[in-house]
Amino acid sequence: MEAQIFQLQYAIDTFYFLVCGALVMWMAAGFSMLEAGLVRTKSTTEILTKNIALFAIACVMYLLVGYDIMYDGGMLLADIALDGASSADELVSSVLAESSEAGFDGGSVYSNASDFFFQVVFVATAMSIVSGAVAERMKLWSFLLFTVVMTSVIYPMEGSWTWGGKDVFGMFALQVGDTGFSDFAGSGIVHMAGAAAALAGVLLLGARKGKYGPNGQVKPIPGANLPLATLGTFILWMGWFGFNGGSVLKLGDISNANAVAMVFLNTNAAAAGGVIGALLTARLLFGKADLTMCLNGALAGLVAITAEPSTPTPLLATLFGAAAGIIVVYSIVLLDKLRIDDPVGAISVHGVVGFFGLMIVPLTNDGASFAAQAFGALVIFAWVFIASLVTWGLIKAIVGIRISDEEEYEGADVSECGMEAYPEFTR
Amino acid sequence: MEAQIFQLQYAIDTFYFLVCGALVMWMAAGFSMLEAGLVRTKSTTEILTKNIALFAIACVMYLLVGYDIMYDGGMLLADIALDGASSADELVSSVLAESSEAGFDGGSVYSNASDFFFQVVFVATAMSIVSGAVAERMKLWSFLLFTVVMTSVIYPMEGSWTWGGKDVFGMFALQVGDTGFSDFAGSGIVHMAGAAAALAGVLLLGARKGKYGPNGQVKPIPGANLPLATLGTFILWMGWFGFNGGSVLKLGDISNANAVAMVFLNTNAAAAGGVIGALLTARLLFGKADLTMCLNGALAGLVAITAEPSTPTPLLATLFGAAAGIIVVYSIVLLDKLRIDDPVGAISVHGVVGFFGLMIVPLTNDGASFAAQAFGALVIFAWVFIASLVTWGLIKAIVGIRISDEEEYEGADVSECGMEAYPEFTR
Amino acid sequence: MEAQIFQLQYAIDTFYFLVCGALVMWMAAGFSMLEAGLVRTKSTTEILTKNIALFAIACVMYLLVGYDIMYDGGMLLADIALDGASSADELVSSVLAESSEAGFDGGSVYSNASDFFFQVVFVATAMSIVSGAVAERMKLWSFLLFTVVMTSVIYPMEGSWTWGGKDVFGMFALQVGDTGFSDFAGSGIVHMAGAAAALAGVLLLGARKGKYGPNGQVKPIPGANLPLATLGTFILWMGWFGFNGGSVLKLGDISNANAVAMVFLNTNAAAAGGVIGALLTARLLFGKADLTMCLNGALAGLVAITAEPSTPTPLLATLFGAAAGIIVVYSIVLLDKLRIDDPVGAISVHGVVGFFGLMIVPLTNDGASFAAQAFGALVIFAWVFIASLVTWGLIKAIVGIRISDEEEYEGADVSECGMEAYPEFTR
Amino acid sequence: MKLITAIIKPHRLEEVRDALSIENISGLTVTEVKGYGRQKGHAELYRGAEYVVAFVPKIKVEIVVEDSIASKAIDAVVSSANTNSIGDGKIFVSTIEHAVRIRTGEINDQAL
Amino acid sequence: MKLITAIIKPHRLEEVRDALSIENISGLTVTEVKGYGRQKGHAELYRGAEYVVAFVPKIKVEIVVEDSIASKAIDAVVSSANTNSIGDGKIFVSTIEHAVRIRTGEINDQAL
Amino acid sequence: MKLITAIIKPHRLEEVRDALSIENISGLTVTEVKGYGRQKGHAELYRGAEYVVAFVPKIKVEIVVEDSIASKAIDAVVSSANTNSIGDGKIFVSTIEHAVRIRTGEINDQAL
Ligand SMILES: Nc1ncnc2c1ncn2[C@@H]1O[C@H](COP(=O)(O)OP(=O)(O)O)[C@@H](O)[C@H]1O
Ligand SMILES: Nc1ncnc2c1ncn2[C@@H]1O[C@H](COP(=O)(O)OP(=O)(O)O)[C@@H](O)[C@H]1O
Ligand SMILES: Nc1ncnc2c1ncn2[C@@H]1O[C@H](COP(=O)(O)OP(=O)(O)O)[C@@H](O)[C@H]1O
Repeated sequence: MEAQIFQLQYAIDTFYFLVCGALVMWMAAGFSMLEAGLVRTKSTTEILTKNIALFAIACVMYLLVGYDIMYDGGMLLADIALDGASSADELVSSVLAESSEAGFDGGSVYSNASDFFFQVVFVATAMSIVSGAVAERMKLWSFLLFTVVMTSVIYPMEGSWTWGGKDVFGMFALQVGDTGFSDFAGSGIVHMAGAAAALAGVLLLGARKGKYGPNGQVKPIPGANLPLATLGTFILWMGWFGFNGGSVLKLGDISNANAVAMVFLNTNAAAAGGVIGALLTARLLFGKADLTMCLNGALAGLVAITAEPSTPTPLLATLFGAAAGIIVVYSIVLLDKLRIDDPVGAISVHGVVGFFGLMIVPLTNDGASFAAQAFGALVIFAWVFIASLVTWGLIKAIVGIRISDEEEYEGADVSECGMEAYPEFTR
Repeated sequence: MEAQIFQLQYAIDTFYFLVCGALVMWMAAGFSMLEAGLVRTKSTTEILTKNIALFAIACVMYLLVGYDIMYDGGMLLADIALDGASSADELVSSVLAESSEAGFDGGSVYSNASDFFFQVVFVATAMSIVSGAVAERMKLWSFLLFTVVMTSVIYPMEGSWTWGGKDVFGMFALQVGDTGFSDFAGSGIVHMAGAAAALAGVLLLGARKGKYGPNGQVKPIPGANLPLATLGTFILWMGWFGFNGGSVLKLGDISNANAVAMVFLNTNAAAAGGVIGALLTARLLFGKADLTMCLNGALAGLVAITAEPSTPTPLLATLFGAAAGIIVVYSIVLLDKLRIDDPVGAISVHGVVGFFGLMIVPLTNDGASFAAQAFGALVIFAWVFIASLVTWGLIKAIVGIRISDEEEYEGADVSECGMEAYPEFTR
Repeated sequence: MEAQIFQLQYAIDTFYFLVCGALVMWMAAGFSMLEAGLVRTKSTTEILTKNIALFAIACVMYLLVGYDIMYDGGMLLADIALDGASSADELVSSVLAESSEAGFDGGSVYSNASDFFFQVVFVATAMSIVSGAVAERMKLWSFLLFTVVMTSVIYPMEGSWTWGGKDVFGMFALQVGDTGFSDFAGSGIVHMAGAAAALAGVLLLGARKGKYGPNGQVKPIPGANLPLATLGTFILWMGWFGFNGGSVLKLGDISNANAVAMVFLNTNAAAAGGVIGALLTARLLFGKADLTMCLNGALAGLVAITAEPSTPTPLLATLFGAAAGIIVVYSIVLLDKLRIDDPVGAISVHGVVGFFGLMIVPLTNDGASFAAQAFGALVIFAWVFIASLVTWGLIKAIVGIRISDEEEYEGADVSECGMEAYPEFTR
Repeated sequence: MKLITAIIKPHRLEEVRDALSIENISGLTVTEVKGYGRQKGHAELYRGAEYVVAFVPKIKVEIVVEDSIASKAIDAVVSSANTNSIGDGKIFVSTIEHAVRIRTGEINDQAL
Repeated sequence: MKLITAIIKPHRLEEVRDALSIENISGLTVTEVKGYGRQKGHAELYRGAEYVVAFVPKIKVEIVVEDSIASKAIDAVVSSANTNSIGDGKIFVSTIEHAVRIRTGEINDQAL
Repeated sequence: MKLITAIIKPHRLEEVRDALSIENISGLTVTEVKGYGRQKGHAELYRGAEYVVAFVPKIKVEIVVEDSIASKAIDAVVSSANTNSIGDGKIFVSTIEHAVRIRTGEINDQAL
């Protein structure tokens, strides 16, 4: 009978992972729509191609080597079907043994395949952040080359130091417990990391033609399709329940089920706070209700709560989200002043607010310290930024990363994909 | 061992609530897309802004006061993390005590946080109904002001009388059991309520410029983007499984699991019936296969079954849906004749059909009587309509609710948001 | 206590079916968006109408007769609410008896209503495949007439021979076990079947005006809205987790939960492989990164793995997907050379690759043989193709299946629906 | 024949068409254009960066008429398009030397 | 030089372009327009309310040619755009006094 | 008065407008058009089938000016639209006999 209870717990926890993983996979659609809505018509096909291709590459590279680097999950996942057991029966008995040892209230015991499925979609999320920032001017194939490196090495390395529990280059530890560093679902490990890679790319790439005037004016380039951008945001909002909710890692007892519920609640509250923070800030600064800022605000709220969605009260989660919504508006304006051209605001939303998310963890989680959070952020940022800079630099030197001016005027859709997104509408 | 079974049951039921809640949250995207597709291009950014902002406001206001008014859930939700217990262990033991008392087959025991999460998205649904009906001519900030009142007071009050189990102004009871009134998932409490608030707004606001000719002609204003409207409908259809399915309130035993399955099945059947009913009715009346009517028909089927999705046979659910699909077409045509300008058909879909949904409950549910259903509908409608009329009226008197004629010609996007939805396409 | 464990198992398995079913229902939105994005603007409203109407018709016809033909589920589903029991209590005891007999690790015991819900959305999937292939030139009402026949008879018949376990016209058996034929989630039974019906329709219908030049040139007709097509693909990708994942049929013990997880993982891997296979093939053949081929590649990967997503290793699943992605590109080009005009590539994606999917099953599943797979494919194809040809032929003879040339120039939206999809944009 | 080209505000199109109908002029061709003139576009902020939406949406109406009714047509357009506000638009008149109706080959006044 | 303005049915554009090519005329400019004339738009019902889609989609083709080949060009358009049905469109001819090729500064016939 | 019609590359519009402003010409009307000429569209493959995107996106700028400043205006357009590459476009000049400002009824040079 006890065995059957463990079997049910295993089934529930596995299913919970799969549902959450499917929601995170769905975020790929969200990033695609958000980015397709915020670029110009003439770069839309290309950004869509980048998004679906990067997702595919992330899945394959993480399967081939990334998961092994990060979690020692086995190259090529050859043994994952039976979690390494030699037969289906042996799998059941080894799982039951593991469950007995962990105890009903202990660590989560669930299918390795569901674990990989949940982890792999996180890699794709980190990479999706990059595509938005370098949109409309980067060569498609150079971007895909970077994707291969990012998803097979750069991200798995820093993931191995934090969630993977390995020492940073064998030198020191960064994981929770030992070190006071805590990043529940990845404000830093996923989002700020993605933004760091994006920043490196943008610095080497330069701004879109016509984005900044000769005398320092910022010339806006309005996104071509705001319904798509809004849809993308809602998709991400929904997918984030899986992103954060699944990061509790266990559902199958009262404490954990309640924690998962709190995470859903706080995730939603922070997003709501982010919308309101950004809406009001934009109203005060610009005099209008700026939809694109509302969208970025929602995402900022989500990114901010991601580092710790389980301990804040819902009210605090709302306020954290609101603060993130305010920060993101200022950050976007500031980056434009610095001539860092980020068509979708990814560096502000995921980078600046990702860092903010890490720094507020100690406010509600005693296990984390400000110093450790700042240090952890620094390590992650430094690694991803430098490794990305080197990678982008090599790609730039060998095949180039930027399309020609003529191609940029005509639009990346024609030069990179040979296909317009809306061929029938006049531009 | 028994405790572990209760723990699993708690986990399952909590997860079920969270999944259903996430699906209902997803309905916010559905309303946004539906409305963005059915208004004109020049009001698209504004309707999107309204939709995301109203969702955020609903989440915050319901957290601050609404949930407390409706269910005594505690102002600000300060204690929700541990369901009021002083420690995590105490939470477990108090939950187990509660489960023991309820018994395995008894009332559902699940995380309060998941309950709030599920409830809060219902408020947003009610409010989303309003935004469509007042589209293209209402001031954005006036609308958001109304949103604050609706989501913190008007909806929670009537919710407290029905699902909350409180007496109507301390005078009489409306909840199921005592009174013969039954509204399973909210045909009346959510949908008709939203439509009542919308109707009050529309009456004070008037029709869009150019919608009705001087001699009483109805001039159609075609929706600008039917793929978006269709997408929105499919999203709502999917989200509705959470809306109705979650309203069974428990999954974790055979009877309830079977009831949840019946609800999914009937919800789907009613939507299908609604499409066919509206498709054929529009074909007979207008001679063409009117897509927008199919969409409204699907939603009408869903609204109609919402008051009682568990007791009808699937065939009956299909027929109820079909009837709703027929009704909605006639209702939309009639409202236009009455010069009640509702760009997306929200008052017909949610109001007229919401009422229809309430009135068919007694056909399959012995616990409900026609008289009680009619009386309940009246109470809800009267309260929401009058309270809304007063609120809209005050807002109108103080800051105005309608944009100027010039702004309306140019489009609310420019005047309210300073941003076009598709800036590159010529209009 | 044991009873309670069975109750929980029943609840979990039922919920798992419902969640998977909702994901498959969601695929209807995916097909709609994919097809709406790949046709021309002037046929968009019509394709949307077809999609929502076919889904509704499939739900109703399968409820009325299809489920009974396929699984002896009872005409009209009259008794499904209590699974045939006379009272709620009797339902519980009969379920418990069934569970006892099956044993904890035995066959799945779950709500019949959830079974119907899961099955019905498969019918709609098969039918959705048809609508894309005959787009832009078929009469709407003729299509809907065919939908009635397909969903009430043609599909349920072949479904009854395979998953339903009945003999083919009482002559011989095709189901797994006896025969070496295996089709886990329906590469053949659903996808190739849909494609066979589509092919029959396309042959009787002919190509769109202007698609093929007098000297055999193929003139491309670019899809009007690639963001929609991409969104549709992502929706299908997500929905496919339900399609394949639910086809394990049981979640509630370790072996099955692990199998479900493997199915999710392999489904995702195959889709990723499909994208990469198609991306590179199109790059080599056409010199550009062809987004529409990436989309078809993802779907091809998904179709290919559907016949057996549980036994391959993840690496193999990726490779199967990649092969499917390569095949689909060649198939699309070839069909165009043969002047088989399929606007969305449905016959290649679902038909050619569906067959491929069946044929690779024996590589990883010992229970299947190449001969049996080929024979099964032949039986399914022959039945669906011939029955469809007869049905389309009759409809053609009686009411016609093709709109007039003039209507086609103007677009099916105006002639069939009287409504443009984007009325404000100039074409 | 004369070609009367009128640049008008988009929401006056229906009035202009009706005014022309009254004068029995029922052939015209309409183009969506953007205009730049005294009526300045508004300044907007997109994500905090200011820009001027320089061009204002307008409708161009082209009407070819016999010489004799040109002035009636011009008057009809002026009175129906006028809203007394900046940006109401302009009318430009030029000569058409030759006209053909494609379907029949009829020419000049017969072709209109 | 002459400016030949043809208002044609959208699906005849390819034929017209090909017919002009045969006459060695390979410069032209195309605009999407809506036309109003004898060919009436169809009446539609949107959600039960009737309205007339008054304007029919047309394509405007503008071709500037040397005087000497104007009539050949007109004939080419007439024969290629003709479908013998109402709404086939019109051709209007007017005079261009001066032409410049921006890239080279060449003028008049050299500029075409 | 003269009507100066310039067919230019879309991304030169801002420069052309600025150049005209310097000459104090601030009224103009812009249309999105597609051009066919020496600058050939590119060949594309859509799902493996080759086709030529024959028409290149262009912007048509129409400027009505007093006779006296026509040549200044032409020069301004030529110099600002020129990128020295094929497809830079053309300028066509014709005569406008009459002009009206709808709002005030002012005519001819006063109307511009
Ligand atoms: N010189 C011109 N040449 C061509 N079009 C012009 C000229 N001046 C104005 N227009 C067109 O007429 C429209 C209205 O002109 P504007 O100067 O704004 O106001 P008004 O018509 O009241 O004088 C402009 O938007 C532009 O499209
Ligand atoms: N007087 C006119 N001035 C300008 N355009 C006209 C005129 N008459 C017709 N047109 C254009 O020519 C098109 C075709 O004309 P119509 O009268 O419908 O048919 P037909 O060409 O067979 O005479 C119209 O849609 C309109 O765009
Ligand atoms: N004969 C013509 N009549 C009308 N428009 C023309 C003519 N020739 C060219 N154009 C327009 O001018 C544009 C540029 O011409 P093109 O021959 O491509 O290059 P260039 O301007 O360098 O000579 C074309 O795209 C077309 O819009």
